[in-house]
Amino acid sequence: MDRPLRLIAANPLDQLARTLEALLVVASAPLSTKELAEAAADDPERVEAALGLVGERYREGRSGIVLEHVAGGWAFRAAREAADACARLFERPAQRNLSQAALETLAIVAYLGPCSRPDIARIRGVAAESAVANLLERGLIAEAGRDDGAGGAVRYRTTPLFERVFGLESLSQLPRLDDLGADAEQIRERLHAVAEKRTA
Amino acid sequence: MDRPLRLIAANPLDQLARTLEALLVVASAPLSTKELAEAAADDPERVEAALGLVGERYREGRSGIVLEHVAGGWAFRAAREAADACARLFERPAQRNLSQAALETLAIVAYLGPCSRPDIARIRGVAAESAVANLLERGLIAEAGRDDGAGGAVRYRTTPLFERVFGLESLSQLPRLDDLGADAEQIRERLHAVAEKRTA
Amino acid sequence: MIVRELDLDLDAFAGPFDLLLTLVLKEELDLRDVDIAAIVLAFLERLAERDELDLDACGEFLILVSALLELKARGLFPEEAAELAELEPEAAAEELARRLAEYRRMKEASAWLRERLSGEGERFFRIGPAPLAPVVETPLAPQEPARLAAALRALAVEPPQVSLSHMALRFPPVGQFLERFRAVLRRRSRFDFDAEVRGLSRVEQAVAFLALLDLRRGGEVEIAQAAPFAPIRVSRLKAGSGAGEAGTARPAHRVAVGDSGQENSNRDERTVAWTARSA
Repeated sequence: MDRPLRLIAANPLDQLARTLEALLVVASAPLSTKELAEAAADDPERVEAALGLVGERYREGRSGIVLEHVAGGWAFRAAREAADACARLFERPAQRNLSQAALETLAIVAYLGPCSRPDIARIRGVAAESAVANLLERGLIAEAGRDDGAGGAVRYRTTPLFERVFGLESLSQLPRLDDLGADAEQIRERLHAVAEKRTA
Repeated sequence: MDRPLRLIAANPLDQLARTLEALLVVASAPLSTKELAEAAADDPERVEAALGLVGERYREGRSGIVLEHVAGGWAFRAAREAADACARLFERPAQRNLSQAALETLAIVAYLGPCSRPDIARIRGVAAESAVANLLERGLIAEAGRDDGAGGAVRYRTTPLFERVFGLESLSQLPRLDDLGADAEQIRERLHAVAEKRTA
Repeated sequence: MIVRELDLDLDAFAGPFDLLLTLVLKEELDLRDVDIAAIVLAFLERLAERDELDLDACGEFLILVSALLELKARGLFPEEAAELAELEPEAAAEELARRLAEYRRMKEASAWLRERLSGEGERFFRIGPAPLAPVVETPLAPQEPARLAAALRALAVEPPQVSLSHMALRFPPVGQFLERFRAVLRRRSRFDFDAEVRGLSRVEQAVAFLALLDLRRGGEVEIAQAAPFAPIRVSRLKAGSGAGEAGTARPAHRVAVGDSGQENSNRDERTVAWTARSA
C-alpha cells in the first residue's frame, strides 16, 4: 500500500512533482505539459514522468483529489466518492436577495430604459463595474447597443429573466413613480440633480 | 517517512479526510468548518479531527499543496517552494504592488469599516476616489450599504479576498493600534459626536 | 521621504517635524512663535532635492501643516475662536490632535499591511472556480417589484444637510490671499485690511490675516493700526516693479496636490495650494 509513496519520497522527480501539484492547485483551467514545463523551468519529458508520480498519488480511492487528463491538459478534480458532498457544497439554496448595489443598478436600468455603465455610476455615485458584471452574469440584464452608435459606451437593458424573477409581465407593470417625475426622462433628470448634490 | 500516511489509511477518519480534500480542491473560496461539515454530512468535531489529518498531509515541505486556515475557513494553496514556478504562470493574487494611497485606504476600511469615501477622505486628507476604485477592482473591498440607510454615501468593507491575500484568519488578527486604545466603534462614536456638536 | 522626520531649523525650534507637532499639541511650544512658512520652505527644499514629485509625502505634509495652520489661526484670534467653527479652541485642538493621531495610526496600519503583503508574496492560491468544479447556478428567489421602486426613490432623496464633509480641515489656501493682496498693492499703494476681507467667513479672515503677516515678514508691506480694534491699514513697502516683487523675494513655489485629479468629487477632494516665499 505505501510502497509507491516511499518511491515518491525517494524519487529524484519528487520535487518536480511537488511543483506540479502546486501549479495545478492554483490553476483555474487545465494546464498542458508544455505550460507546466515552462512554469517549472524543467523539460517536458521529466514533467511527463513527474506527472506519472502525481497521478499515482492523486487517484480514485487513494485521495480525495484526483489528477485528470482532459482536453487541453491536466487538472485536479474531486474524487467520485465525494460527489454527493460536492453536490451539497454547490447546490446552495436559492439566493434570496440582491445586494443593495445590484438592486439599485437594476432599478435604474428597469425604470430609465437602456443605460450605460457611466450613466449608472453617475446616478449611484459609485463605480458600477462589479454590480453590472454581477447582473450580467445572473442574466438579469443584457447588452443593448451603444450610446451614440458605435464607439459609445455599451448600454444595458433588463431581460425576460428579470421580468420572471420580479413577477412582471412587462416593464410597464413596474410600480409607478409619479412622485419622482412624469416619465423616464424627468426621473432621470431628477436623479442626476440629486446625484450632483450628493457629490457637491 | 511514510508512517503518517499509513496511519491515515488506517484511520477511521480517513474517508472523511478524503471527502474534505475533494471539497477543498473544488471550492472557490475558503470553507469554514461548518460549511465543510454540512457538505460532508458529518459532525463538526469529526471534521475538525479530519482536518488535522489533511493538514498533516498537505503541509510545507511535504506536498506541493498546502492546507491553510485563512479568511475564516480552510483552503488549499501552493507550497511556498513553488512560488517561482507559480509566478511564471500566474498573476500574483491581487498584484502585490498596491500604492501607498491604496494601502492607507485599505487600512482605514479594515479598521473602521464599513466606512464611506468621505470618511476615508476625511482621515487621509485627500480624495479617496481613485484608491477606492482601484481596491474595488481588485476585489479587496466591496460595497456594504449606504450611510443612513438609503440615499447616503456608499460604504465599503474589506472582503474575504482581502483576508486571504494578506494571509489573515480574520480581521481580528490585525494588530491593535497602540495608542488611545480606541477601538473602531469608539472612534466612530467620537467622530459622530463631534460632527453633531459642530452642526448643533 | 518621511515627512515626520523632516528636519527643521527654525528660530523657535530645531529638530524633526513630528517632535514639533508633539510639543505644539502638548502646548509646550507656542505656535505664535513658529514660522509656518519656513516649515513649508524646508519641505519644498527637501522635495526639490528629489527627482520626482513625492505625492504621498505632499499629502501627508499638507494634512500636518494645515492642522498646524488651523491651530495657529485659532490661536491668533483667541476671542473669536469660539465663533470660528462653533467649537471651543481646546475642543478644536483636541479634535485636531485626535485626527492627527488617527491619521498616524492609519499610516502605521498601512505600513503593517505593506510588510505583511511582502511576506505573503510567496503564497499563491486560486481565485475563482476550479477548472473541473461542478457548474452551478444560484437561482434567485422571487423578488418584489416594490423593492425596485424603493431603491430608485431612495436615490432621489435629497442628500441630508448634515454631513461630515465640513469636518475636513477646510480653509482657503494662504497663497490665495497672498496673491490677492499683491494684486491690490499693484494697483494701490495702500489698502484697508478690514474693508478687503469684509463679507468673508471668520476662517477666511483668519487665513487672510496670516497672509498679511507673511507679507509683512517678507518685507513687502507695512501694517499700521491707530488703536486696538481700529481698522488695519496696509501699505506697500517696496515699489513693486511690474510682474512682482523685487529684491529679496524669490519666485514663489507652488505645490498643488489632489489625488489624481478625479473629476466630480469636490467634497472629497482637498486641493490645497500653498505659496511659500522666502522669509
